[in-house]
This record gives sequence, structure tokens and C-alpha cells, in this order.
Amino acid sequence: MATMRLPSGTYHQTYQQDQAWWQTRFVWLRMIGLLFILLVFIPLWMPVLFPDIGLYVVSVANLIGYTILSAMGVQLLIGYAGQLTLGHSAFIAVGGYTSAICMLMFGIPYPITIILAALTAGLWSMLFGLPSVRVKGYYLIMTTMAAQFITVDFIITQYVAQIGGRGQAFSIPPGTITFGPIEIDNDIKVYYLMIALVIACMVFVGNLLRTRVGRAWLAIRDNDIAAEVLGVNVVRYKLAAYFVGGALGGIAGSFWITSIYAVSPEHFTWSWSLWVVGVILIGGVGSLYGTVFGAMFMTLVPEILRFAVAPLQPVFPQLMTNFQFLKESVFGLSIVLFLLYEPKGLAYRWWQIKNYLHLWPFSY
Amino acid sequence: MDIFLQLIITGFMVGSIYALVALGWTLIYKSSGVLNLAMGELTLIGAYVSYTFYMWKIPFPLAVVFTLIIGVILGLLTERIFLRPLIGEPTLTVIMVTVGLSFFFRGLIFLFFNTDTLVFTPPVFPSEPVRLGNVVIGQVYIWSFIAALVLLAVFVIFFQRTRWGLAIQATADDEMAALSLGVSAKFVYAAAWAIAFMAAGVGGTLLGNINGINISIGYLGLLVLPAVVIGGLNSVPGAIVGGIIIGVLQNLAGGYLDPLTIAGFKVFPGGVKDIFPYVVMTIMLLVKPYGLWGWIRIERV
Amino acid sequence: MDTNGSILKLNNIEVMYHEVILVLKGVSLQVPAQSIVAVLGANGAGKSTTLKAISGLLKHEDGAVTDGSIEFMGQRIDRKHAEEIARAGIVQVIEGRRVFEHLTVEQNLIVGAHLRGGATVKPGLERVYHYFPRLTQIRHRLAGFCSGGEQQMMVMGRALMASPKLLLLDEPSMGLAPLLIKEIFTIITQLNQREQLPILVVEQNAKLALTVASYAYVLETGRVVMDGNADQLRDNQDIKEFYLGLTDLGTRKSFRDVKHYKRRKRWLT
Amino acid sequence: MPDHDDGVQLQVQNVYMAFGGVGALKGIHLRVRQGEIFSIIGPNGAGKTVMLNCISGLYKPQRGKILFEGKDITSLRPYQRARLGFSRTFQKIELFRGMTVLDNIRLGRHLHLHANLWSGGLYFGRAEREEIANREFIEREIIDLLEITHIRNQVVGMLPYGLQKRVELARALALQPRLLILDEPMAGLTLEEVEDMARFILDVNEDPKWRVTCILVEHDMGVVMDISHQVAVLNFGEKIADGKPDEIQRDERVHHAYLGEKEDLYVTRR
Repeated sequence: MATMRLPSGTYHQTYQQDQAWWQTRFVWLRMIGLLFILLVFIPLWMPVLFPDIGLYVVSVANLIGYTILSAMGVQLLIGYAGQLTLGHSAFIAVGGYTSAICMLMFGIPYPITIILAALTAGLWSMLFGLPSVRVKGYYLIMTTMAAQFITVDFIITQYVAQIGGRGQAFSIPPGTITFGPIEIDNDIKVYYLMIALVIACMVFVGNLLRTRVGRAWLAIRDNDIAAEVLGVNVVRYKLAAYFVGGALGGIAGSFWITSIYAVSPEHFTWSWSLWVVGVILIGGVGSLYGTVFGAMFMTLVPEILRFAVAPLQPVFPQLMTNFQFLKESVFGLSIVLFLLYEPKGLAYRWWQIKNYLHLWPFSY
Repeated sequence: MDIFLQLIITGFMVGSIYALVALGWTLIYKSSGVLNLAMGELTLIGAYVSYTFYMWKIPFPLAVVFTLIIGVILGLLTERIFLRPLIGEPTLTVIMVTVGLSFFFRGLIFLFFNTDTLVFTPPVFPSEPVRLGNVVIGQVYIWSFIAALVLLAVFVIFFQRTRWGLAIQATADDEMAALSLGVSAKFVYAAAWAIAFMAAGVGGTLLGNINGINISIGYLGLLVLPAVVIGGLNSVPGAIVGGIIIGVLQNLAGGYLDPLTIAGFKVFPGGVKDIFPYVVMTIMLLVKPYGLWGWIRIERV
Repeated sequence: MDTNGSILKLNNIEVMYHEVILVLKGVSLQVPAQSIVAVLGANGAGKSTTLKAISGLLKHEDGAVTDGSIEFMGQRIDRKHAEEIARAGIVQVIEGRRVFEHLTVEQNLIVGAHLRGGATVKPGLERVYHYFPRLTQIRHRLAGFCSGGEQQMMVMGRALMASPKLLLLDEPSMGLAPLLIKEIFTIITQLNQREQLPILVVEQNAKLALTVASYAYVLETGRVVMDGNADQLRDNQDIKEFYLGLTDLGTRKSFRDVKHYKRRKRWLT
Repeated sequence: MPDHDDGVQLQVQNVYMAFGGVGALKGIHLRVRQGEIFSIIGPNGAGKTVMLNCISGLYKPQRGKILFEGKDITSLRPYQRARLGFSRTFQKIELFRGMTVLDNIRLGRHLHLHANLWSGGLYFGRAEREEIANREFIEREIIDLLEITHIRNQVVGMLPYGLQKRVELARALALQPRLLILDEPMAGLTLEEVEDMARFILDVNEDPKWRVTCILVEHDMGVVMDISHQVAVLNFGEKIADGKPDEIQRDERVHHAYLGEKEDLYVTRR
């Protein structure tokens, strides 16, 4: 994406200023405002001001956060390193199970299990990244799909999920997940955890992208031959991308177990893998903001659909029973239409609007 | 030994149906480069459509013909409405559109038919099995096998002999050169989708006769992917051989590995049958990155 | 040049790629009936683009004719699709010997007759094998396994199968051995003389092109900078210098001397 | 050629390469001396680009050896050769089209930076200092030298062809190479751009700060004959001549192999 034009009157005297993230005071103010909304308004004031829907909003925000975390690794792999993947749920699952097993069986504190989950998922992802050394494009899609089916539908379902001995469910008793002295037992605490993780991951990935590691990924994505000639060890950086992508998935999985009572393979289906790819496509491939926009779109549309259908229920009683199918088909259609009419994603549109407002009212 | 033979033969026959669906898939990929993840749903549609016709007391052969016709119409519509505007978009976008389509189709199907298993009643094929020595084969399998073979033959002749068959292959080889000779790429894409819908429709109908119609037929689309990859994405004979290989291997895995207990230790508690094609495919790709007969792209700079 | 009796006329056309990059900045040229016309110029001067604008293949590469018009036998064709233009009788042999690798030689030729229907296949094949006897021996070989010269013959034969009224040839000599180039150009002359087939040929090899063509245009960065009868051009001083390299090196300024000042001289603009 | 080894930087020994049975290179020997401009010429399809790809490691020759400063590098991957100081441009521009000019050049600096997953992710501190020092180097040494100051923040894909060629050279130079491989740098340029390009090549070749050895494949005989120290002529995968530019211009076999007549040597010129 092209660089944003600076407002006139702003000059840079050092390269440090020129390479900084928030380049004007206005941007600073805006970011602080955003942080206020995220940290104070939504979790603390919303439930008080709007008791009816406040907590619901927080729980939807948590779902959005989970989607962002899930999609971030996919964004890194597809959007930045150019490695198509349709099996990311596998690594989210590895993260979730690692966290759960470490806490329940070894009594390791939750914050540490997040790190362990990231490492395990990262390494597991690297294992399935190995074929990328030899195969490209569509064949790579197939091996990532294999990662999904082999990991979730076979290893986890048949072996890992049996450890607890109670069928496939791996229940997490209340009070298991603690962050130091704080027990994470309600949506608002989950929300704060979510915000912390999302910001940490975004800053980490954003930073990586402006150093040589990130540029090497972009180079591999755009033109791997030229990248190799410039001295980029393509194999190593591809595997590094798989590691970081998988680790982000692991963090997502580790986070998600705070919101559910039992971990089971059904939480990490192939549909979720496809879903997160949809998130980055709709948000915008190769844009961190795009991941956020996409996650909001993909979470809010089904929620809105649910509200839209509710008033019709007395008239068509069978509608609610079939709602799942209706939702699925409307949702599928909306993805298709979105990609047909907005193929560059929401982030691109956002960038256009921003540039427009930036120059308004003198658009020259 | 008898069990082994039994498994091989059944696998071969089911595999021929996979081959049929894989062929439709390959065709779309070959001519327009679209990786179609909605193939399972196309198969489902075919199965439900022919079931509906059959339930309207239309004779089975005629019901199949009608299914083919509906397949052509749906194929043309799908290509025209959803895929054609995407020519020139990044491959991932196109793949995701097919994913969206698969959600859309699946949702619609279950909205109309619900998720219960439907069975062709009265059964189309006699349930009395045929005995070959000690091997027992249901007549459904034999007829399905024959039907699949006939259709495969028709497709192969179409590609080798007819004007449009050649044109489709030419477009797959070099779209620009084909265009320069007046071959309409749009028509080729539309034809590919129509044929894919037809192949999937017949495949779905046959599978529906074997096990009844439910969502499991939709998973066929996922089974077909390893089949075409093993054959090499853009090879017609590859799709056929790949389909049969997957059918046989899957049956063997189901028969011998699912579950497998060695010395009281459960090596495979179950579920091998479903993922086996993917394991084979991954190993295969590591050895031969372009499948058995896939085209190897030479990178030129 | 005589404007009547031309079957193809390009009037001051402009071509843009991706709606931003202007590649042709006003190109006019004409092809008289039954003649061979050559377009000369450097890499990237816009020769291939001109051919693609005529045959309609431009649209396929996200390019468009944004100004001017192209007329073929009195009809505007610049808005038409490649398929319609091919049906009208303009067939382009695109650069780089793009054969259908996974089809046999004969199947390649049959695809060429796609628009003309089954009845023309047999006489068409006979005609092609008459001009390119070498193809007869390899008719059942896969096109991908043929040599460069055979592939060039194949793509030209394939175009003939479409019974063209105007043949567009893009760099037929590229990458071929000198002997083969001679053979190909002899056949080009034969096709023109025996079948009265008009041919528009794009070539980097100016000398070769000027021996077979009767008229030629010189393209430089998207403009026609010179045109004339082939023998006139062969004697032209600038053509000699820039395309035939006939001046002796002593009088030409060396690129070493350019080094520390910028020469602003432009020729012919 | 007298056979002495002094100053030989790159040696190609009996390299053989075939694609699907068709020989593209049939036993080529080349010797490139430190600090010279070495041109490879020949008709299309003679194997020039294949030769360059073998030298830069994109293809591995089926027979023969390639030595760089006495060390056998035949089986090194391209990125390993980049560490030795190889850098190249491509016949069809292979830039990262969606990135800015600055980012393209930054990529050329990959080997001179050291951030890893961890320090890069944290950024502040080491990685930031490194990035800023790097930016200074690029601005001072590369952007200034190649006169592309005005376009440094533009997206490469939108630039005119001639400037893209220049950015590709900039990216190759950012590597601070010791051996620069240029595949048709003049193709498609206007005369003025050709002059600029020739000037830049001479600059990096002669300036004591750079002293880069250049291997050049080019069709523009004027440029080749004017700026090269050595010229090798390939024809159908075989080397038919090798020598100083004026020797090549007198060589009967070169004239013969190209088309048969003396003046035809310049047919390929622009």
C-alpha cells in the first residue's frame, strides 16, 4: 500500500522521525483516544451505561479479539510471506491444548503456558512448513489442509483428547486460569487479557515488518528468485514465517480457553481455518489494520443477522431451527459478493477514506 | 486373502466414482486455474437433485439425465455470476469465493432438505449381492463402476476428438495463443464448470445410492483433492488414476488399520480411514512435488 | 503511400496499460492488400503492442486502445474482442513460439481451424504440410518436445489453418539459427506471393525484414518516427546508423565519453 | 589469450547445461579479471542468460565448475553467493513491484543488517539504531549516486520502465557487491537513458570506493564495444570468440556466426 502523505508543514529532520510510526501530534492524540475507548469506555462504562447490552458488547469484542489473534498468523503467512495456508486451526488447537494440558496436568501458571503454547504451536507449524521448501502455490494449500486434518481430526481427536478420559471434552474447572493473583472468571477480565494480547502481538508483528526479517518475507512473497539473489535464505525465512505464524495461532488458542468451559476438537474445525482466511481477504491482504477490520466484519455480520431474524420468529417458527443453515448461506453469499465488489478489502477502502479526509477540503 | 481382494475391488469401484468427481475438478483447474473448494457441495447438489426427481416417480435413468441438465444450467450460472468477474483477481480471492460458494450451497441445501439421511426408495439397484468366488460385491457398486467408466470414456473421447475438447486443452496450455486463434476463453470456462457440475452430479447420485444421501457426500470434495494432487493437478489421466488409488488405499486403511492394536497397545485408535488420503498425499508431494503427471513449471528469469 | 486499397488502417492510435502506462502515443500505419509490411524498432518500442492492439489481445493484458481507430476492410475493429477479430480474418502469431505443449503437432494445427469448422480441417492440413513439409514427419509428436524451428513452423501453420485474410507475425526470427531464419523468411515470401496473403511482420532484425517487406515503419518509444519503401529505408542515413550499424565506429561518439556530461541530443524528434 | 592467473576473480570451467536434451551451454570456459567489465554477447537463444544464471547460482550446471577467487562455488545457493559479494539485475525487471523504491533498496541491504526475530519484534534499541544507520547509508551512497532522490518514496510498479531499470541497479548496488551481474541493462531504454546507465556502470567500476567487477550481457553493441574490457561471444551454447572489443570486431568467426556479413554485427543494435 502506498505511503500516506504527510500534511503540509510537517518536515522531518532526522531519519528517525521519518521512520517513526505516529508521525504527527494529531495521530498521537487519536491513538490515545482510541486507547481510552478500548481500555475504559467499552469494558467499564458500557456495562454501566447500557446494562442491557453492555456485557453482550464485551463478549462480542472478545470474539473479535479471538478472531484477530487467530487471523494474525494467517495474515503473516499469506499476506506478508506469501505462503498460502488453509489449515491454521491446527496450530490454534495445538496452542489451546498445550495451555490446557500444562495447567491441568503440570500445574504451570497460565501466563507461562501462553508462552509454551506459542512455542509448541510454532514448532508444530514449522514441521508442516517443511513441504513449502519443495512445493508452491496450490500444492502448498493441500499440505496445509493435510496439517489441519492430521492434527485436529486425527492426532488431537484420537489421542490427545482422550487423555482426560472423559470422551473428547477436556474440561477446564473454574478457577484454573489465573493471572498472578487475579482469577480470570468473567468477560471483562477476559477482555483486558484480550486487549493486552492483541496489542502485544500487533506491535510485535508491526515491528518485525519494518526490519530486515519482515522485508525478507515480503521479498519472498513478491519474488522469491530476486530475494534469493539478494542474499535472503529463502528456506530459513519461510520456516521462520511458519514459526511466527504458528506461534501467533498458539497464542490465540491459549487465549480462547479462557472463554470456554471445555476444550474439544470441535472448537478448531477446518471451517475456522477457512474463516480466518476470509477475515484477511475481507479486511485486506497484507495489512495489519485489515486483520482488525476483517475480524470485525466477519464477527459482526452473523451477529447482526441473528438480530435481523429474531423479530420474524413468531411468524415463521421454523426459521430459528433453520437459522444455522440460513446464516451459513447468507454468510457465504456475503463473502462472495464482498470479494466480487471489494476485492482489495476493507483496509484499502479505509485508506482511501482517510486520504480523502486528510486532504479535504483541498484535494490537491 | 479374500478380505484383501474384497477391499481392493470395493476400493476400486468406489475409487472410480472419486475419479469421476476428480475429473470435473481437474477440468476447472486445467482450463481456468481455479482451485474449486466447493466440489463437495456440487456433489451434494447432484445427489439431492437426482433424489428429488426419483421421488417424483421419474425413472432413474431419466432422473440422471435431468440431473445432468440441471448440472449444466447451474454450472453455467455459477460461472457467469460468480467466477467470470474474478478473471485476473489473485488466486486466493478466487479460492475464497469458492469457499463462500460452498457455505452458500450447503446452507441452501440443508434449508430445503434438512440434515437427515435420505435413501432412494424403492432402491434403484437390486440389493442382492453378486458373488465372484469368495468375494461379495453389491450390485450398486458394479453399476456405479460401469456408469463411472462410461462417463470417463465419454470425457476422454470428448477431449481427444472433438473441436471443443481440443480447444479446452489448448486454453489450458496457453490461453493467449488460444485467444489469438479465436478460441473463446469465456466459453471454455463456462464449459468447464458445466462439465464439473455434471460429473459431480453423477458422482453424487451414485454415492447416494451406495450409502444414502447426507452431509458425508459433501466430504467427498475433500477426498477428491488428494486424488487430483496425487495425479498431478492438471492431468486428466492423473485424476482418474488418483481417484482410484485413493479409493483403494482408503478401503485398505479402513480394513487393516482402523483400529490397529499391537501387543495390547492401541497404535491407531481409529479415524485413520479419513485422514489416510491426506497422509499419502503429503508424503507423495515430498517425493514428487508435482504429483504423478503434473506439469512442472520451469522458472525463467 | 497510397491510402486506397489498404486492408488495414491504424489511425493515430494510443494504447494504455492498466489505465496509466501510455505505451503507444499515436501510431498510424497501413497494410495494402497483398503486400508485406514490416514494423522495426528496439525492445520496448511498442511493436508487439501494436500487433496486439490490432488483434485485440491487448484487452487480455489489461491494455486498451484509448484514442484513434483501427479499421480492417472498412470496419472499425478497435473495440472488438480477440475472438471476433480472429473470426473477421486477422490472425496473430504471437511472440515466443507459444505452442500448445501437451497436444500433438497435428492437434495444434486442428485447434487453429477452430473457427472455421470441421470441413476445412483436411484441406487446411494439406496446405500447411505443403508449405512446411517438415511438419509431416512429426505430426504425432507432442509439441512440447519439438525444436525451436519446428515450433515456429507449427505456430505459423496453426495460424494458416484459420484461413487468415491478414497475418500478423511477431518476431518470427527470434532465437532461431541463421539457416532456419532464412527458411522461415523464404516461406513468408512464398505465402505472400502464392496466396496473395497480406502480412504485417514485426522484427528486430531490420536487415532481414527490409529484404522481404515492401514497406516499413520504424517505431521508437511508442511513436512512428519514420516510414517508407523498403529500398528507400535501406539507403536512409539514420536507419543505417541506428538499425544497420553501417557507420564506421571512429566517427561515432563513444559511450565512455558520455560519462561526465549528459548529452541532450535526440534524433528525429 | 595469454594464460596467466593474476587478477582472475571468476573462472567458469567447462560448464555444460542442457534443458530437456537440448544443450544450452556446451562446455564454456570464461575468465573474468578483478575490476574489469566483462561482456557476453551473442544472438538470442545463444545461452547468455543461462550462463548468467549458472554464475549467480539459479541453475546448477550439469558438468563443469565455477570458481570465485579460487574457491569452488559450483554448488552454492544464490544467497550464499550473495554473501561472497555477488549481485545481479534481471533481463525482465524483477523488482518488488508493490514496494517503494526505498524499501526495494533496503532489501538489497539484507546481508548488511543483523536484526533477528526477537530483536526485530521488539524493535526499539538495537534494531532501530541499525535501521537508521542503514537509511543514512542508502541515502548517501546509493540514492545520491544513481540520481533517484525524487522518486525514493514512490511505489516501484508505477514508475516508468527506464527508472525501474535504474532502481534495480540501485538495489543490486545496495548489496555492496564485488561482482555485479547485469542482464541486458540497456534493453528498452531510450538513448539518453542508455547513456545514463553506461555512466553509472562506469562509475561503480572505476570509482575506487566501489571497484566492482561487472559481467554484462547486452545487445547494444555500441555500449558493449565502448565500455567493456573483455568480450566473449556465445553462439548456440558455444563460445566462439573471446578478447578485447577491437579484436572481437575484427574476428571473422564472429561475423560469420552472427549472420554472415560484416555489417550484421550491428543488426541487433537497438
